[in-house]
Amino acid sequence: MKLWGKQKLWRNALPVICAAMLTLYSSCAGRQSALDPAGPQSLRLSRMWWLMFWVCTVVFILVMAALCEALRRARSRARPEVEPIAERKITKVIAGALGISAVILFILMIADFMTGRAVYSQPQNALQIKVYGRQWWWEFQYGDPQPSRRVTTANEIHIPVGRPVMLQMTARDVIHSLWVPNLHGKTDLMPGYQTTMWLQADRPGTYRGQCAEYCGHQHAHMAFLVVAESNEQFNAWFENQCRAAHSPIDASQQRGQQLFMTRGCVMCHQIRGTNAGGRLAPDLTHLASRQTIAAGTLQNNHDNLGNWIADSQHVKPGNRMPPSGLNGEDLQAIVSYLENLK
Amino acid sequence: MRSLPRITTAITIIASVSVWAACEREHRRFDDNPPSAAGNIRQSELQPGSAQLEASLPGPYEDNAYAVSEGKRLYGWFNCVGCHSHGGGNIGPPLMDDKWIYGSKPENIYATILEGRPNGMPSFRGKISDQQTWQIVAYVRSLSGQLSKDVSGGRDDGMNYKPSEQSTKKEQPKSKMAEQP
Amino acid sequence: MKREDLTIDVSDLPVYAFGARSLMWWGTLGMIVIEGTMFALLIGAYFYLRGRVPDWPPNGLPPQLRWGIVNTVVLLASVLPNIWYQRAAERKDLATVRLGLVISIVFAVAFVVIRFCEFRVLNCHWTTNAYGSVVWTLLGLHTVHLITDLADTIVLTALMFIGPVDGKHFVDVSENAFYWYFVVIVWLPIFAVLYLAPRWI
Amino acid sequence: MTPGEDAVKSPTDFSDSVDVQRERRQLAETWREPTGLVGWFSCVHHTTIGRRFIITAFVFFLLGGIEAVLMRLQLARPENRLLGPDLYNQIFTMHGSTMMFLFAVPMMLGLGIYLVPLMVGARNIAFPRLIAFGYYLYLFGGIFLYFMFLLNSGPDNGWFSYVPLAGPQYAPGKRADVWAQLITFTEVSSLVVAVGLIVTVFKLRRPGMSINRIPLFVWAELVISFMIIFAMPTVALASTCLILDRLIGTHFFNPAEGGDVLLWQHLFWFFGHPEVYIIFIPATGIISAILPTFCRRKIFGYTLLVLSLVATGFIGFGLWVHHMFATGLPKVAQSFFTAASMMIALPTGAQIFCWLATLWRGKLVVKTPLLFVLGFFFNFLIGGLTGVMLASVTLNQQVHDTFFVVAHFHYVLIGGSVFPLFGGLYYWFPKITGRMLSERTGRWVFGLMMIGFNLTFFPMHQLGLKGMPRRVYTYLPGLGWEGLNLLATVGGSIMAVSVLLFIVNAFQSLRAGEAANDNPWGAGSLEWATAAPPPVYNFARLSVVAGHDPLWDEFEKQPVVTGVRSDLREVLVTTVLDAAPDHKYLMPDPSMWPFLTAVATTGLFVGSIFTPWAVVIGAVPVTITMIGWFWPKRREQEEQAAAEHGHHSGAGKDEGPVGGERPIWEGQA
Repeated sequence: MKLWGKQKLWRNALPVICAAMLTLYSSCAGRQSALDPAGPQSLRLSRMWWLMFWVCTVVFILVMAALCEALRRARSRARPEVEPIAERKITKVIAGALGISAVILFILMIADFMTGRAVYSQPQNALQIKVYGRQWWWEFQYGDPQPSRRVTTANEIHIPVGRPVMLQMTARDVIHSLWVPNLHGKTDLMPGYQTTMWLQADRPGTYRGQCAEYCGHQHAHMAFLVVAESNEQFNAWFENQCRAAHSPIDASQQRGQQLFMTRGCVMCHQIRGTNAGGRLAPDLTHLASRQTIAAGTLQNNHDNLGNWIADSQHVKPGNRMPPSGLNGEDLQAIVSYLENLK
Repeated sequence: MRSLPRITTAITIIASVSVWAACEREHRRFDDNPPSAAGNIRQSELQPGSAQLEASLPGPYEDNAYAVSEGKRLYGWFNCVGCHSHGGGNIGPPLMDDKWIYGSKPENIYATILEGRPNGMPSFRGKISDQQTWQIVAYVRSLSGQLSKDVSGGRDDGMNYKPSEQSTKKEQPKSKMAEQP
Repeated sequence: MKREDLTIDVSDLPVYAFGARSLMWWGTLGMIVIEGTMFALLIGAYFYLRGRVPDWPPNGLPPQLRWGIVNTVVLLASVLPNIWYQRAAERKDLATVRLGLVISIVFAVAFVVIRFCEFRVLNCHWTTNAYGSVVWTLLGLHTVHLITDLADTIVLTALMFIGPVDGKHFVDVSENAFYWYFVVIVWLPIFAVLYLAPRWI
Repeated sequence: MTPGEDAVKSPTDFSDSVDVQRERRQLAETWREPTGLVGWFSCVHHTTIGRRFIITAFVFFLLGGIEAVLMRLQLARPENRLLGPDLYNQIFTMHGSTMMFLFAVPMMLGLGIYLVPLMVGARNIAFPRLIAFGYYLYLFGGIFLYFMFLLNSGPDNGWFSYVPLAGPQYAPGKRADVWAQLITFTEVSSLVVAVGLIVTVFKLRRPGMSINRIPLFVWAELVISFMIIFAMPTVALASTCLILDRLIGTHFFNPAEGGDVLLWQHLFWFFGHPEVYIIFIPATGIISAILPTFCRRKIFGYTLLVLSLVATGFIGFGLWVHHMFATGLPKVAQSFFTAASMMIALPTGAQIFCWLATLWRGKLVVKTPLLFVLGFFFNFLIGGLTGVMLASVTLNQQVHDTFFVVAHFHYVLIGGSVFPLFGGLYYWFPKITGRMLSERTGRWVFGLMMIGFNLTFFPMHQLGLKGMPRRVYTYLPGLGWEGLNLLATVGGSIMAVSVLLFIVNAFQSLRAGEAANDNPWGAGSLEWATAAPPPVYNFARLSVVAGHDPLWDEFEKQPVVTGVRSDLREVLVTTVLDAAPDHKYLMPDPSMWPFLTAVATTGLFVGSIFTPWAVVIGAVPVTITMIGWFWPKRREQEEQAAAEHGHHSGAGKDEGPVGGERPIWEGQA
């Protein structure tokens, strides 16, 4: 009866814990998962994780076994044992256990150094991209010898599969942290510092990244996409990005463009090929070619675009885009204009 | 020990009372629609004399630190710096002194931004929202220490060309028309 | 079980003691360690910031030595009266203690005055740049210690003149001297950092 | 087994002769705590102040818990609009700051204030007025924070308050200053308490309690007191710099003017990491106090345990950079900190092994306190192992700032610290209140907390690995996070129930709980040698200590110290190493001044958020109150004179410890 509480406890807790632990194996896949590596670095990091995981699990089980055995003995015996000879024996056991722990830790440390060497090595012929973290979106600038081809885009980058990409990063306002779990760990973007990291995707796919350093109201909605695709697709995409924006093709779009130029939009946004030259908000030259809007918050489709322009503060309270006050005809016009910016 | 509950209850009462008068300074107003001052703009422009007398519409963000800081950001974003510099003035008149050509009251500044003024001040009507305008108004007034110190902003994270707004001493605005006999 | 069998009679022990035997000494030491840590960290911050910019001080010239040196001399000299009245306190020689305290007050006041000259001729303002900020903070923090210990000494002196003085208060006097030594010793690294480091390192 | 069944005969029972009773009455009169409202603010006995610390800290624990529940509700489903970003950010900041600065540290210090003097057999703590001052500052700091929170001025930059987000440009208003000033309040409070504890342990130990006989809980409190003294000034300095930046425009953290944003992180984590051990080490002390009692044997490996405590204290200062692995510091430096961070697993491991050995060789008596300790083993081991994972700079780059880290440090802080704490509450409740907590309810509390806790935080490991960052007020559907978050929320509510159940249990016991005898568990340390609850003078009979479990070491046969006056608040001061009687010291009387000084200081602190002049103006009342504090009152004068009267021969003369090197009592005993 004395042990009722404890037995009940184990009966309840253990299955739950075990179930929870098992879930670790299952469903690691995902487009924002550290355990679904898509690049050489995240692959190494996930190997490191599994090494750690197994070592720690074994240690955990061993210690728990020792605990249970200790409890079994301590329960059964009539009076405590204290005679010094046995105590000294136990001291030796403890010394041994400590020694083993030290060895394990040392091995893990070595493993960590090896992983580090591989992960931080400098890649060859990397694609250069400048990254600027801003509250609460990402600005990307592709490096290129000719200034005309230094494409600026926002919240979505395309990279060729198998080619390393070097990111040179800094923050325009507060500290942010760039993290694409499927490709690599995170690195901070800090005002006054220029940090670098490189990524590489070994299989095509769309991987989601998110800001990992608390950066204010909309830290939760500061995501972006990395689209890894074949070289041809990438070049096609890049060529398209180099072009100026498409001009309106019908009356409604005409109207939309005119609204864009006369209303607030032009104060912050840039559309290359028009006289909208704002550099304070995402470059919209090829908005329609992106999968998401509002820094990975909404799917880029007709309705979302409309809602966002009409009342962005409802979707992302505190973000820097003021409510446009547009509605009805005007809203439709401006949306149709933007949807044309492929 | 026995008086501990007494004390705590007293504190909670004080606290909950003060919630009613919760600090306007700290509200983060993301999307509210401040009144468009369109009504008395014209007046204060055309008949400044009377405008001085009549009860003037207070700026909605005079006590809101968040709005002031947003105003500061927009002041930079919309390139007010280009002409007014960081308040010291250059092409445009300085904003941190006590001289106010078109009046120092919130709605005067609001009108100035919205309608523009002769000799270069462009009109931002339709370009920036009412809320943004009022935010800029609040910031511009903080430049000459018109707002209370706990609302005005501190130093910038950047080159500091002037003392921060909260350490700017309050100028007594002299409107140009006011100077006329 | 009778309690009289084994007893340790401590009724003859003194009711106060000087130096490391007394609680006060340990308390003071605790405060000294805390503030020492504070100064050490601030000096650390000073060199950290220095490492972040190409030239140091950023605006070129290091602070003038004159007042700094005068200050250091005064401060070092002020140790003597402190040693003097501390010894006297342990002898419970009230007259000497009074005199020593007054003298050390004079020294402290002189130091505070000179310190303000020091601030006046400083080569920067705290809003100039990070260098100015850290210099002012370092100097300011030390000044705060000076002033608090000065006030402390004044109150203690008043007590020595007015109050009925017990042995316990002589302990307080000697701890006061102990704290003053800290204020003096901690100044030397600060002086080196503020005045010499920009010149020599 | 009913409590106290196998309890040793309490020493307070067999000293019942008439003169003893007279002495007790006189002691009670001498050490009496003042009553009434004014009296309430004048109390200086460590049991009173310690109890206040514990209760206040527990209240803040509940507030922080409510905030935690709110956060879990917000995160229960994606794109939830229960709390907006603004409120959520305030709440997660309040939660962190409350739990760290207003619950964990004060709670551990409160336990220390209450127990350390009892465990070392002193009649009061050193510098009791300073301790009282520390309490009021802490209380006012907490009230200040929550008052501002109700005014919608709650800090919203996280408990780490990184610049530039918390700097003048990006944190308008006074929210960030409120946080920074809360730090000042709590740091000053912790620092003065730490000094008091250290001096108590060094100078006020019962004769015979040489350095190698100090109870492990006292060792733990000693170690964290030292850590506080070296760690807390760092964050106090950092928050001061932050306030200066925000208020008078200094440039410590402004890159454009030679400042640096990483300086903040270095300063903050140089405090922030030791902070974790400041919270964890006392918990190990609690375990080392509970285990021997319920294993009915001395702790195994006393020396090793002490050494590992000290080692942890030292290494704890060498790991702060592992909170900054994502900032791209030089890789060499990072490797060093990886090594240090892994090394600290060794002393902790040593402790766990010693406890296992104690269990292994003991005779188990299963009571609620022990259950919590067993729960500790399970939870803390998980937390410790994930800690080893986080020490790896490479793996850290994946899981840093994700829910994996949230899971990790909750396993360390709740599993490693709060579980032993609750064990400790069940263990010492009888001593503090004179009533037993219900064993039956206790087991329910434990069971629910165990399940709730693991349900809440275990899924977070996986959330982190699946890419969910920390400090997000919401998340998008379709990333595979919904289920786990819901699970965590469910677990959170179970945990809340367990805490509520504990409160019910506590109130029931206070009202109609089974009365506890002096030593219900039959424990070995000195606090059980006095009545429950302890009288204001703690001990009438000052028996010499002959081992690190005095009550198990033929306590009744030990010699007794006489000659400490009972008509004055006189205590015996002993030598640092072998605790030989050195001299006597007159403890201060109750006084209102610490309270008044705290009020004045509060005025200064709060004012200085709004204007720098508050420091100058506020200094005046602070100085006045401090003079009032220091200036001897007539009564004190008389007592001091009385104490020193008749000792003119000995007084002041530096004759060494009585009996020279060999303490007199060794000869006699």
